[in-house]
Amino acid sequence: MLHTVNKSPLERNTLESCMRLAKAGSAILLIEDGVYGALRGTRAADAVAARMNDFKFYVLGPDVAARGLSEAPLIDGIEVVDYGGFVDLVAEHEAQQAWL
Amino acid sequence: MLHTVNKSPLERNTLESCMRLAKAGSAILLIEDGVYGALRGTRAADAVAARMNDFKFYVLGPDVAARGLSEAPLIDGIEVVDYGGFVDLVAEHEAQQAWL
Amino acid sequence: MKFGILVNEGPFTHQASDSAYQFAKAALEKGHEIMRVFFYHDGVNNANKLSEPQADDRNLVELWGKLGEEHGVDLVVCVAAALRRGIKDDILAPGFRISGLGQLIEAGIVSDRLVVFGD
Amino acid sequence: MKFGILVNEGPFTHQASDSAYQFAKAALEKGHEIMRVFFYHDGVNNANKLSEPQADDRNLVELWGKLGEEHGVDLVVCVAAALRRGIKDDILAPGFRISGLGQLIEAGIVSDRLVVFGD
Amino acid sequence: MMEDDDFEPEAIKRFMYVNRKAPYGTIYALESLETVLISAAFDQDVSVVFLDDGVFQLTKGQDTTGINMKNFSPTFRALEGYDVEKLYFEKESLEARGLTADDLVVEVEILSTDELREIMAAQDVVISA
Amino acid sequence: MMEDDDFEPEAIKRFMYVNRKAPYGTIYALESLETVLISAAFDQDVSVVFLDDGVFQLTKGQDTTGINMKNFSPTFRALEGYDVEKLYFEKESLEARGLTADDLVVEVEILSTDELREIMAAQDVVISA
Repeated sequence: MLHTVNKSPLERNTLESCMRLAKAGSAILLIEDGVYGALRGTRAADAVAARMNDFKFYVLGPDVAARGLSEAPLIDGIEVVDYGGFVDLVAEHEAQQAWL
Repeated sequence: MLHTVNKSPLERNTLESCMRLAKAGSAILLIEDGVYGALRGTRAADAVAARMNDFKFYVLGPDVAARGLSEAPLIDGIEVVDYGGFVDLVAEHEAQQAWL
Repeated sequence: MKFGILVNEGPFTHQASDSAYQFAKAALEKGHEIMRVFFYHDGVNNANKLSEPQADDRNLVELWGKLGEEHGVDLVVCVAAALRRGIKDDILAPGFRISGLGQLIEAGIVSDRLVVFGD
Repeated sequence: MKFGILVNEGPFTHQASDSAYQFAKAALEKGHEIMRVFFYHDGVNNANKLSEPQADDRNLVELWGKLGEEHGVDLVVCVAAALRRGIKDDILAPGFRISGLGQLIEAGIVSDRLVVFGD
Repeated sequence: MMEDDDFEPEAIKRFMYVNRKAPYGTIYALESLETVLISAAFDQDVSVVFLDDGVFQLTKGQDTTGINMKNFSPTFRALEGYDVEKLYFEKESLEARGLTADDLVVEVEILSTDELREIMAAQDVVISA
Repeated sequence: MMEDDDFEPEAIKRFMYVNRKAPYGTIYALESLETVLISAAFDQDVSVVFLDDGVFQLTKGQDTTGINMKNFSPTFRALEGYDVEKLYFEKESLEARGLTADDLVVEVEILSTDELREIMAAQDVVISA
């Protein structure tokens, strides 16, 4: 399953719920305001870093760049993809679940 | 100042931010999905109960009833008002701040 | 007392417009004046006269329009927000007018209280 | 691969429609098929042809319509959600059609993947 | 509704509707329910999940007269008649909100997070709002 | 714009714009900024507050070409020319997001929660989105 999360973990419980209910081995792609969840050094970062062995995390590069975070340090192991990479992730997984 | 909060504290940080930044003596009115913050027994209830001496809490009755909570136990000291009471609260305070 | 109201969301999707309407009605019943309701962001969609809710649902576009006409409430739709979202004179419901953001600031200045409803 | 897309939000207010559009474009560039984009909830506002963004802003209504025409993408607006919000044939942008929720279920059945964008 | 040439009625898919939002504050709960009702006509394997604030959608005693909106909670009781029988609630979400099965308008299956996780992972189409 | 009979230009009010939302994910940041620009013409006492995810609105280096949206962050630098000089950031919100003053496109006043609380309590009109 590919999970997409588009909400800031500093504002809502969306990413937290996704990580609670996603099965180990799932991919989690952070898009839109969800990309703040990929930042190192925020109050939400530890919760993500703690699950790096359970999930493969991706973050959408164009959304990172839009928010001025292209040079901000991301949590180790999070892979940056573009929209083409987003398409590939959907194709590679059997289904997508959007956490809104 | 009258603060209005319309978000569930179980989903977002809105009520938490309101309580962090509202001055002691302020009134806080919970409306729409914010009324879940008035419930006793939820994971968010302790944070509200802990501030009962700092703020005067109100909750909008029609929103409570719509959500099936008319007979649910509310946190002690929270006063239920109707839309007319909402109007009175706005009139009694020098300004309203909506926490969205 | 003289109230101004700001509505940030369209009808149906968020409760903001309903809450604002119920507040306005209650304020008028208590003898207060609503000098203006300003519709901003998706709030401009409250003025779409093509809106046709199911028969057993409330029709917020009509409710606002009637409130405006019966109580002389100035219903102002923000022109910039409306253009973006395709709310133009062609589909503007009776009782509403399109104008600039200055009308919101003015409402803040002139009214005794500006009350904000949004998401 | 054959994709279906669900868009739950209108243009501008939330990024959902932008993200869905960028996704659709990238998928087509990679040789995939978009069999349908279904617009639900406030997503129906993406089909309002009166939308007129500022000159230096993107026009999502036009972008979707072009994508539909150039790539044969079926752009379907949910009739129930659209009636509520006042999106009718009078203001329906070229390339879109209004139909029932069954078209969403069918997209889920027929496509290899249904991808959801919302708020 | 099924004009597409590629449509194969024999391909039954697992459709899951995920409800994470409270009712009335936003329209998602109501419009999502409309989708579930329509989907019943398509003979797919349909389940509906309530978690986080979505569990509030089925509280007993909803009375919307004061907010002038339509009370749609009775419709959940009609789902069984549409052969939509798999309603799953997450236990943790209920407990975090001080709710129990007795507070809900219909009998639902209350699952642990672990149980729900397995079911969610096995879906073909996940529709959330 | 000031046709109302009751309009008294001498009554200066304290207007505060409160930004708690991140940019681009929703339009509130952009449209709220448009309001601030208009308000400058009315000679009121205007201040703009950024807290919670609102602090992300002013990060340096925003490049929106990849999402095809308008980068409005440079407009914050123009606010001074409109005599909108009171931009307040909450220190706690910045720190929770790993940001410092160096990460922002304009010089702003960074206040403790206690300081900001006093300023917010003294406003006549609070506009939030």
